[in-house]
Amino acid sequence: MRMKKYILKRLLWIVPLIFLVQTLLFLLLTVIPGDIAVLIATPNAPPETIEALREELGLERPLIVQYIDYVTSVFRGDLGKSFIFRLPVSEILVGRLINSLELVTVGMMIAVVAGIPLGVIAAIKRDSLYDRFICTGVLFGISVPLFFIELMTILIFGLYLGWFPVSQRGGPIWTVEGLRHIILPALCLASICLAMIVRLTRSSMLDVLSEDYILTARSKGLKERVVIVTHALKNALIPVVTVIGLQYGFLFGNTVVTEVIFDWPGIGRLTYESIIMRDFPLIRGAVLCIALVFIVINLLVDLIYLRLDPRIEYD
Amino acid sequence: MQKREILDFFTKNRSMSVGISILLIYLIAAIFAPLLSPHDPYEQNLDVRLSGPSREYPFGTDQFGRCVFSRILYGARISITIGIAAVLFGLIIGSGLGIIAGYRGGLTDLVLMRLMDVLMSIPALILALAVVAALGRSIPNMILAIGINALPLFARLSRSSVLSIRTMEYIEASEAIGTNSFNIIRYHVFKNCFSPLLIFSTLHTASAILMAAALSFLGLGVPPPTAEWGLMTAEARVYLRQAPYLVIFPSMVILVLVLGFNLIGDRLRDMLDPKLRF
Amino acid sequence: MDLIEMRDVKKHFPIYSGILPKVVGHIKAVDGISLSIEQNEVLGLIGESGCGKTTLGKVALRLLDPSEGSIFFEGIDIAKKKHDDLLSFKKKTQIIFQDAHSSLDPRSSIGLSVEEPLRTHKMFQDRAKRKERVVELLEEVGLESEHYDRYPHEFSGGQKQRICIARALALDPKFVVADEPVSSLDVSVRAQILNLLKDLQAKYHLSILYISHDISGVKYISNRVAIMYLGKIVELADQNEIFKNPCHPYTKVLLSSVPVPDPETREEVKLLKGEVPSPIDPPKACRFHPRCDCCTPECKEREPELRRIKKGHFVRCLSFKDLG
Amino acid sequence: MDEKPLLEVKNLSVNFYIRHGVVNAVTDASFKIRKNEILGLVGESGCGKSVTALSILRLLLEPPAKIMGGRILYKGEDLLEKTEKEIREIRGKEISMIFQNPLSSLNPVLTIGFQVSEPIILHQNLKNDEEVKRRTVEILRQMGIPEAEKRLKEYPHAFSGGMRQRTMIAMALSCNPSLLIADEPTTSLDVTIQLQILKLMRNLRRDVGSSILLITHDFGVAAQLCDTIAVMYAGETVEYGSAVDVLKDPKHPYTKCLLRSIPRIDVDIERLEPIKGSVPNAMNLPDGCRFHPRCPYMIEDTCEKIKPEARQLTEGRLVRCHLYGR
Repeated sequence: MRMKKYILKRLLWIVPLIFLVQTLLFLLLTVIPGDIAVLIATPNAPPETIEALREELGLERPLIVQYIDYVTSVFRGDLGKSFIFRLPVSEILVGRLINSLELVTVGMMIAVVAGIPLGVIAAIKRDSLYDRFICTGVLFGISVPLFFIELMTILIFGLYLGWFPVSQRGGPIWTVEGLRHIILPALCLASICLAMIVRLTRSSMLDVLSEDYILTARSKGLKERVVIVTHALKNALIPVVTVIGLQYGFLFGNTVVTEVIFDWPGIGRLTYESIIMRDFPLIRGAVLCIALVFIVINLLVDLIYLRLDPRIEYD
Repeated sequence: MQKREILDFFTKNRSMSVGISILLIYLIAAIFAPLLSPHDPYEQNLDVRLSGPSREYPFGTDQFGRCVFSRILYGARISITIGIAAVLFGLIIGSGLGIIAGYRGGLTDLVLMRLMDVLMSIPALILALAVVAALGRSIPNMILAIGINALPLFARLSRSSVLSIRTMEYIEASEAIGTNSFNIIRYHVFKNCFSPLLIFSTLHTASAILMAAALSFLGLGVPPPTAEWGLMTAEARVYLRQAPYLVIFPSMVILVLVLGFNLIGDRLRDMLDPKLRF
Repeated sequence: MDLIEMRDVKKHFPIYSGILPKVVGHIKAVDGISLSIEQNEVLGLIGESGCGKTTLGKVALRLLDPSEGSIFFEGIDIAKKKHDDLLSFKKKTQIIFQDAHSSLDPRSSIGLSVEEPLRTHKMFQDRAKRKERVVELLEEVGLESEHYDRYPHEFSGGQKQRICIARALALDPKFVVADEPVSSLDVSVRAQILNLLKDLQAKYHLSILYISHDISGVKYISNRVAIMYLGKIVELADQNEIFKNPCHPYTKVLLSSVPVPDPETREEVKLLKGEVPSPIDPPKACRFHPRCDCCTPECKEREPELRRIKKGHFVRCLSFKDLG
Repeated sequence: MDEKPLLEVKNLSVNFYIRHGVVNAVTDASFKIRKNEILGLVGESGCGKSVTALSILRLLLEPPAKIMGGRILYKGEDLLEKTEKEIREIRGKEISMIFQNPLSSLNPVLTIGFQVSEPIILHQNLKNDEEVKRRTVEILRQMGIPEAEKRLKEYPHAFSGGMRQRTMIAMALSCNPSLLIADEPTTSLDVTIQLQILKLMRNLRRDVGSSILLITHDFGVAAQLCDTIAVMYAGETVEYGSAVDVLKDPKHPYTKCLLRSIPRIDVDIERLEPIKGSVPNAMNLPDGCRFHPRCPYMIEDTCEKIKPEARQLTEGRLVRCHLYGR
């Protein structure tokens, strides 16, 4: 009962949150840049052209009217029309978003599947050679610029060895081509978030292993494997799950770099291109769309969190 | 501290000393760049385009024949400035808001933290891109774009430290004496928030530098021909096969600087506040 | 003369719930307590965890604002005063907490901690004089002047509690609330602190509200003892009276539950049935009735008053028949 | 009296190697427990009593801990020489343990039913889930948990302090162990609940015939429950004897002083006599007798230099003090 209320509360907060994000984006991408018509017109365009553009974009209306129009139309599912593509923004976004989700999710899965065991091993064998090795790896993982890893990956696996294609999406992920295309960008993306997950799993596991209930479990005569898997891991994963949610956002940000480098037709590259081309409706739409996805993912993570931790207070 | 003690400290904290040495080297490079660099970082010499490392050009030359080593030295100024300034921005404004929210509680807390939620609900790099898209490319705008992302993090951290400090009995003891809120914050809260904020600032400087590099790499940071590491890497991308060193040198330089901050931050955390987790 | 008198003091903590937070209930931590403490008197307050004794102590010092009732200190009601007007009250009252470790700011030196009250109340503006006073206080509680510049982590638990006591004494208070001051200390150190408190009380004619669940400790230090159960005082009497002649059924069970360090007096003691009910929704009428062996039908109907059964001995029980 | 002991700890010594140095947690602990006996191991915090208990089941984490010497004989076999697999067979089945803080000792994310049934599944050859469940409910009911069957699916946080400790005891007793080690089982509980738990343990000895090693800092609890008492100070057992002897006629100055320094409910005391100073730091223990800096009976030139050995005064009564030298 209380859990349902909590979920409802979380769902209800999404509406004002989206509204506030919209407001922020409106301020940032409509008010601050000033006269968008001047910005997107060719440098020496005659005043009449700019005037016509302004008319077409509805920029001559007072800001407050534009604001209300923007906010309400978004809730109707209308994100405006792209300057450049001359198409409704929402139409452009859908396919791109799916491509990005695919890339980010595969990356995240790699990071989780590899990261949690590595973190657990490091914690169990604390201060051993394994632990040192893993910790050093983590330190490099969080310090290396993503584009460096990616360029080196392209250089080695793509250009020198030629094992994998290094640009474009190769179709759906379940096809061989699709898999071959996604493997390098997803691995690169995973590597930066892997470090965070390993580090957190390790420290969280170390905390849990020093708890009294682990002692209780051992005192029952349970095998060490059972103690670790049944008693420790479930507790240790609670903070890790929260961080996975936040890391999703981190990956969604960094996927811009990945998509640009690997020429991946996702929403990150779209955002980047729309910024370069000053396609403000498209920028607004893409950023809002990414924010929405991130909000939803965080909500899902919170729900998983509820399942994991029976102690949770739903306030 | 005595000389002996300082020496002792550094021999016992190897990772910390490595980190500090890295920072010192970068600082020296940044401050004395004009003295240390063998060439003018912006001087083009098309005769020696894309030539590998040599005695004359320690890190080789780029597509315009500019000395990569000199450009890297000058680049240190930009990266360090952006990293530190962005974190200071987040630290001062963010932790200020966090302390107010945590100490006042109630509606103030609710409103401030919900606003921070809004900033948090856009992935960091995307928000930075949006800010740059709105304001245009320049160093101050980059600082702002990266600093805004740090705001909610610092606000949350300082708020939670304040909340945990507030429950401590020494705050209650101080209230029992009749000390007013202002003095309690000044004497007790600040002092005890300090170490988590210091640790987090150091670690976050590392991410700020990485983010600045990513922005520049995307061509949305500083405008060319500025000698900036991310931008240099981006420009070298086309020559990846011919001249991989053009990518490797500036990237490695970023890696080592970020590593330095992370080493210091990690060690600080172990020493001051082993329970903290970022 | 009464130094502090609480009249029908209540402290209810609201519980919020719902999407737009609204109050759905109250934790009735302190639910109508009248208690007075004379000058130069130690009143022991005994109760099990969750009975509201700590809340009462904090309300008495206005560290928490009472929901209802009045608190007279030296004849003036301070229950409704604004916080800014409480400075002179706070100067005369002090608190000592259970956990000396967390009641000292880890980043302030001992000197700085002990002098905080002096600074707050702008006494001894002269630095040297102020330090002199702090050193005097440290010596009073059995520490040395060289401890002035040290930090809390360099001290043992007992020493930290001494520092807290020094800080509490800095302003020459009249009334001190001691909330479990020895519970977190080693057994062999407890007696030191108990004796110190006893000596200082006698020397400065302090009034102390001594809150504890350690019944033997309360017996040792108090002049009068109050027993608290679920937000209410159930029995109040002089120290020797209450231990010799406990009248409330709860008091009887509570006092007999204390294990005596004498292996030859092992009696089969009556166990208390059930668990402590929730202070959110306490039992109607007598709060103890669901667990009481002497429960009569009347006990489930009518709320007993705290009535006087002999001079200075008060009991809140309907089934108790005054024989004397 | 000469019956073969169930458990005998002989000159146990345990160190912890931490970053700042070496902690001598236990240096010389010796005591024995006979069948059906309750032994109280009494001492202040940091005296090494919990470490001793953990060493018996080999539950100390090595490193940082290291057992430096001594023997722990259980039914005549040295537990310290057993393999990991052999000791696991003993844990929970032959010897089980309950801890001080019943909340942190129960796993917050696993149900009560799961946690209690774990040792049953592990150590008892029950045929099916049905039987395991029956046994789980039965043991919980025996420990006085109302509506045990309904509560199997609940999580520890829904239980009150007393109920949690009952659950812990149920878990420890589910396989009818020969020895129960109870590490401060009532310290975090209120007196009325403490009484219930003590009674539970007394019944356990009566009904099941288990021996109990009760670790406590409270002489009251020890007096009410124990047959024999071993007093520990700074890693050493300083006095050992029957409860009546030790509490009525303490021999070691530490026991004497400690008994004089505790307020009592049954006796009116005008003034307590505290022990001076504080418990020594286990990283920097005094030479000679460890109690000498605080001892009112200190013998010059002897106590601060020579470490006293445990001497037998009468049958089953040992004291480690120079005052009782030959």
